[in-house]
Amino acid sequence: MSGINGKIRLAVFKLTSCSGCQQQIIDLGELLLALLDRVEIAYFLEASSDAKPGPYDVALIEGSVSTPHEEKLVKNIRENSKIVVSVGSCATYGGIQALRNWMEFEEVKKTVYEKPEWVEALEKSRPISDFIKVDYAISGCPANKLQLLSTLKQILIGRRAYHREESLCQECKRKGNVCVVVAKGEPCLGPIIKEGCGALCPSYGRGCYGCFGPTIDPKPDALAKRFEDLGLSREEVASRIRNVTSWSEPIRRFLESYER
Amino acid sequence: MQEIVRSKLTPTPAEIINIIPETPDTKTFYFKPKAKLEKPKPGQFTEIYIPGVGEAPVSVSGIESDGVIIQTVRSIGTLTEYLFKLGRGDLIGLRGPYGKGWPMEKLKDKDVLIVGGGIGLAPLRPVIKEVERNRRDYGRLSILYGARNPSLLLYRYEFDEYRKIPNSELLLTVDRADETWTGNVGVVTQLIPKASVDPRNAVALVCGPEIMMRFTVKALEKQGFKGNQIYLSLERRMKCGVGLCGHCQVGPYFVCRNGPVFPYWMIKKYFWVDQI
Amino acid sequence: MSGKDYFEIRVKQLARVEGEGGVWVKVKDGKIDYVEVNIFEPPRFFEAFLKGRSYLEAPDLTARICGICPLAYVMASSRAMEKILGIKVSDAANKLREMAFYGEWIESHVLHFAFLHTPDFLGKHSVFEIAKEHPQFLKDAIAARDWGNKVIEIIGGRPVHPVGFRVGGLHRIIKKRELEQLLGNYDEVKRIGRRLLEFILQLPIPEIRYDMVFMSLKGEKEYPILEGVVANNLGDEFPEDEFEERIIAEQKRYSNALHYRLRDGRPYITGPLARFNLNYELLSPEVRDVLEEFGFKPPLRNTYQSIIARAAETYHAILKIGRLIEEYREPSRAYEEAEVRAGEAVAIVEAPRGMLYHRYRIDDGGRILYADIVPPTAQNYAAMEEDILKVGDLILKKPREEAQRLVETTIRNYDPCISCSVHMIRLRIIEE
Amino acid sequence: MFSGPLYSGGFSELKRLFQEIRDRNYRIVGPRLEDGVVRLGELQSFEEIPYGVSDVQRPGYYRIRVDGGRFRTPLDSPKQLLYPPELTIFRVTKDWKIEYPSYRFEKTALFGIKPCDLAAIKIMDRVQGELGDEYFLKMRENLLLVVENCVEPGENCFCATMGTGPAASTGFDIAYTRLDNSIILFQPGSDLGADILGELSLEPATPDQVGAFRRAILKAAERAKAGFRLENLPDILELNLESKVYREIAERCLGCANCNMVCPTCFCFDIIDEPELDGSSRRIRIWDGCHSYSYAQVAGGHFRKDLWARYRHSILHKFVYWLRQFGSFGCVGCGRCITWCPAGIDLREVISKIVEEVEERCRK
Repeated sequence: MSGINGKIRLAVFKLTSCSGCQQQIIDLGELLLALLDRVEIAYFLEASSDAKPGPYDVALIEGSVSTPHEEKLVKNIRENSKIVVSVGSCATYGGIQALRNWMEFEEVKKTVYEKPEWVEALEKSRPISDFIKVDYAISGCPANKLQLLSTLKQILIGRRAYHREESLCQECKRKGNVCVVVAKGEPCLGPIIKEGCGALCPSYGRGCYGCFGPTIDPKPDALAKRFEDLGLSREEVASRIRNVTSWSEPIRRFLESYER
Repeated sequence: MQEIVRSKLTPTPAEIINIIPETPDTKTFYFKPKAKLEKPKPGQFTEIYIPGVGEAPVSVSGIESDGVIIQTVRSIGTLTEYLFKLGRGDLIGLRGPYGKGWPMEKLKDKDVLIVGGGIGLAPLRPVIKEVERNRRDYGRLSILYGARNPSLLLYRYEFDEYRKIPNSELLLTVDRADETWTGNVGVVTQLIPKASVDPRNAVALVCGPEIMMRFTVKALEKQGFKGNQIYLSLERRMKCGVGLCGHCQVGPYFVCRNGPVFPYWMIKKYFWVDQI
Repeated sequence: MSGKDYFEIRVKQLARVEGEGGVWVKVKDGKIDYVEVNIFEPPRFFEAFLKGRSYLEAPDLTARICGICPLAYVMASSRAMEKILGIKVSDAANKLREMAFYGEWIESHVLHFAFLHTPDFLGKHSVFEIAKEHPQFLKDAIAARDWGNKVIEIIGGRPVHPVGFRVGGLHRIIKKRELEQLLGNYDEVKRIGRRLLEFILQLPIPEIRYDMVFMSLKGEKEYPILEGVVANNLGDEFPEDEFEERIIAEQKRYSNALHYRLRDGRPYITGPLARFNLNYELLSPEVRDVLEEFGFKPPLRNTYQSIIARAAETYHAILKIGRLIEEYREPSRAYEEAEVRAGEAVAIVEAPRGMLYHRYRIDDGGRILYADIVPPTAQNYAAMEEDILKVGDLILKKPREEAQRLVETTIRNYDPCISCSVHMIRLRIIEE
Repeated sequence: MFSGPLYSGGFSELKRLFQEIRDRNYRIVGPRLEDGVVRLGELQSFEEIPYGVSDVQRPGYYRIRVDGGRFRTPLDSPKQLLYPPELTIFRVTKDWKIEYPSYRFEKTALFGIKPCDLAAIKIMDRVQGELGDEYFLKMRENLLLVVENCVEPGENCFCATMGTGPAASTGFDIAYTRLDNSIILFQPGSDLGADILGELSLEPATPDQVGAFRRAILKAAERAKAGFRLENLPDILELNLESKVYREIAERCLGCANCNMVCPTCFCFDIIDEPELDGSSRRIRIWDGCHSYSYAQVAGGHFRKDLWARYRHSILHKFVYWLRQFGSFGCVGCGRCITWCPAGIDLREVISKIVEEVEERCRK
């Protein structure tokens, strides 16, 4: 609580990402104004050009580490911040851009750029926890704004932040959705993906594609078998599971063994 | 018709009136409830609540006549970590007391063997106090207490008092000694053969980590203790405290409602089963 | 500074753009000689990892290019795939897409003009500072964004990376009564749209006039959003499929985003200003009334006035959504399907900040073989650089701090959606 | 299985029954076709009940057919209504004032629920007891229960094994049985039920109809059986706590807890404390289940870290512990956990295998 009037000094940083998670903060709307009574936004380039130097009480980091510059930056943020929160599936798992991690990097560069040698990027897009200690991780693509706010509220009162990380199925059932696997034969990653988004995809009649990342104890092998039973080829199964949070540890481990 | 639904899971505010540091991660709190709570019995627990933070079941380690409840807490989870930041005068919430405590009526005229491991001594402390208070009602009192290292022993400031209780003994041990330690080294079960109680006419009250309790039961049986002479206080995730939320089940029992203290014979069937 | 070949101001950050970038200005003989808009948003290689994925995944995956205007990506990729497969989307689905897309315009435009750009004109760091003098402005801005977001949320599940859309239409049928929730406070929302526009029209906006090339989609009967022909103020009009023939792309060493120009090397502007100028007559009459009340006449000939185009389009979007809800009839099917076949197609939609171009080739199994995506911001780089050259005199005459602000404001005229292409902006003025 | 007098009528009488209940100012909740499934929802008219729609329910599989057939257990159980998935318990202000939420409790008729779901409500009554959840108890006070007996159980039904169906014997206000498309037999189960039925001035069922009713129910009972018997089942399961079947099933189980969620008797909940910006905070109760990873987790420990142990607990709770806790099995044989398991795990098979294992061992 080192900020003005005993407020928490908050900094928001962006690494490799789409800005969608920062957008969630602005999307809080009225709640953001209420939050500002308790929080001093010391650094948030998207919202204010008044960028104050650290140290910060809380740093929210959106985006994955995918350049040498970001590697330095995130270490610097860690040194300057009491609490570091990785916000969203890029920061927490490496993000959608980690789909390139599964490919030959030189090929990847050549596909997009005429002069790949000019492109400065790390071979892999990685979660920030690969580089620094992260105090809390909020996943989601994008992070859910209410979950993000809830984390801030928990930090504000000084408690350890917590969210349930049980299967999306539970949230889906609480919401009263019809299971798309059972009623439509539609592959859905819900059983291995954690709750938090509001079970959106099944609410729209489609299978979850996993943007919130794996539950604490996921069973991707069992799910893959089920997908095969539904008629998907192994290639299709792998492709379904290799999505926004493919670089999360459990999914990565699964895919590595499944495709061997 | 619009109706207000009053939950039974409502805490009573209580003021922290004293805090005693015990070990690096353990403190003893004195709570004075703003409204009268039922008087806890030894071995019962309360749910300690902090708004916006959560709740945790904590056993009662002392009961005072003026309604003050003494509880020893280890900082290990969200709630307890937060509780450690509070000071005198701060308010918390209490629900309870809940559960079945130690079988005090069954201890009458019996030797009492207390076996505690680490923070497990906390729920046993009211038994010691009770035996001390009504000394003639009970037989020999033997307190066996162990911790991982000397700095983790609770209530060290009271040990002399325990030793002064007539017809009693206090045997201590630590897994790892330091330079200050001159006593026993080893696990608490090693003390069991040394306890000078008569297994034919004794009741053993055990509380500690699950693994320690397993070894203790084995050691006690070796001394001739029967299933109805051993009482264990179990730990589970007692979220509601009243047998509604389901989390604390061990076999057919709700630890919060049917326990936390169980006679060994009652839970024997499940006690040795992995992850039951 | 004599005795040195150049002097340099390093402006570490240009804030209130959605990301980071830098501007590098080289001065020779007291005149700006060379400008680089320097982007250091890390490359994300979408076009590479799209290869091999199912055509059905293109909307969800490409949405992730930008958290500010994901729907633009959803729309462009869906439409390209539909063209390949010959799918005709139902009228209802089209209406829902438009509603949601307009919702995104509101969300994005208000974010930009209220949160990011207005502070420039009022000499403030952030909208929160403005709110002290103009509390209603911030309130209105928040309410308008909330409403825009709500539109997307109802139709697509969430405003950022919505899940409700798919190739061929939507994943589920949206009930009319779900949409009607949006009309609960509609009169107030309309008033808010109008108030925001009026507020923007009263900002002190610099008067600088010069010639520019505007390019945008042009609508036939409606203001363009989902489709149209490509047009510019030079009188050219061509179908979206010809875009690549008309435009050249170059990779710059200093930037991860490709730069685009007309074939003759001239930069062009895409975005609200271009749309506004090329489609003025198609704006809702209510919007034109307000503009004309304040004495504005098309075309807007000043990139600083792009903020007006944004506010006008916001009000237009609010009006349009209301009309679309009224016209909406629930379809019998949520989406149309067609047999998968190999093919290639192009689609251009109007993202909030300009033309968004997608081109895909898929094989007969529906796997993506090739993807090319040209976001609007990349198209605007050359124009941004040109713009700074044009206001060069102003920049050089001002004290350094003000000069920086002016450069920043100039860049922000384009609402560079940095995530799709760029990052924080650093100003370096190098004097030789 | 059979009790009480039977009265005869048809669809028009059933409709009049619906109307009569409505006229008595009940909100009516019953099966309706929505989101491509039959589920419980508020009914505005009798016609909303999808008589003539049938469902195919198999392990991990559910489809609707409009073929003049019959539907079985709807997706939702009465739990959805009586024990909502998410409920605010209270709000506590900064200065420790506790504010309780208020809810609307209307007279509600559950129209056309199945005997298994009736049994589930009765089990929940015992689970909640007087200690129980206040919301549940208040909802329960206002409930009118109209049961539709099953003459065509589905593939996943095993109410006959669990002794909860295919016909309800007690605990309802009114039961009806669709013998075929023209004959419906009505049965009062309470004074209120008799009073309501009285308004329809029905004729007593003919001996032929009663005979047909008994035959239909007995035939249905033959179909609604699991591959195991309840006799000694708790003992058998307890004899085989270390069964390898649990570990085998855990290879297929996803740990998603869908089975917990759809179970009409699963009552476990988690509590969430949400701090608010104004210094107040909320306590919220949400459904939880023993398949949840965090279910048996405590600060600094975990009592059922492995999925097989969580799966075992769910079986033992329903078929062993429940009996000792509440005096009945915790399973009513509705088959929802089988239908809605995304992995298609069939509880009946699991139990049968464990039983077999023990029998095998006994033979040796």
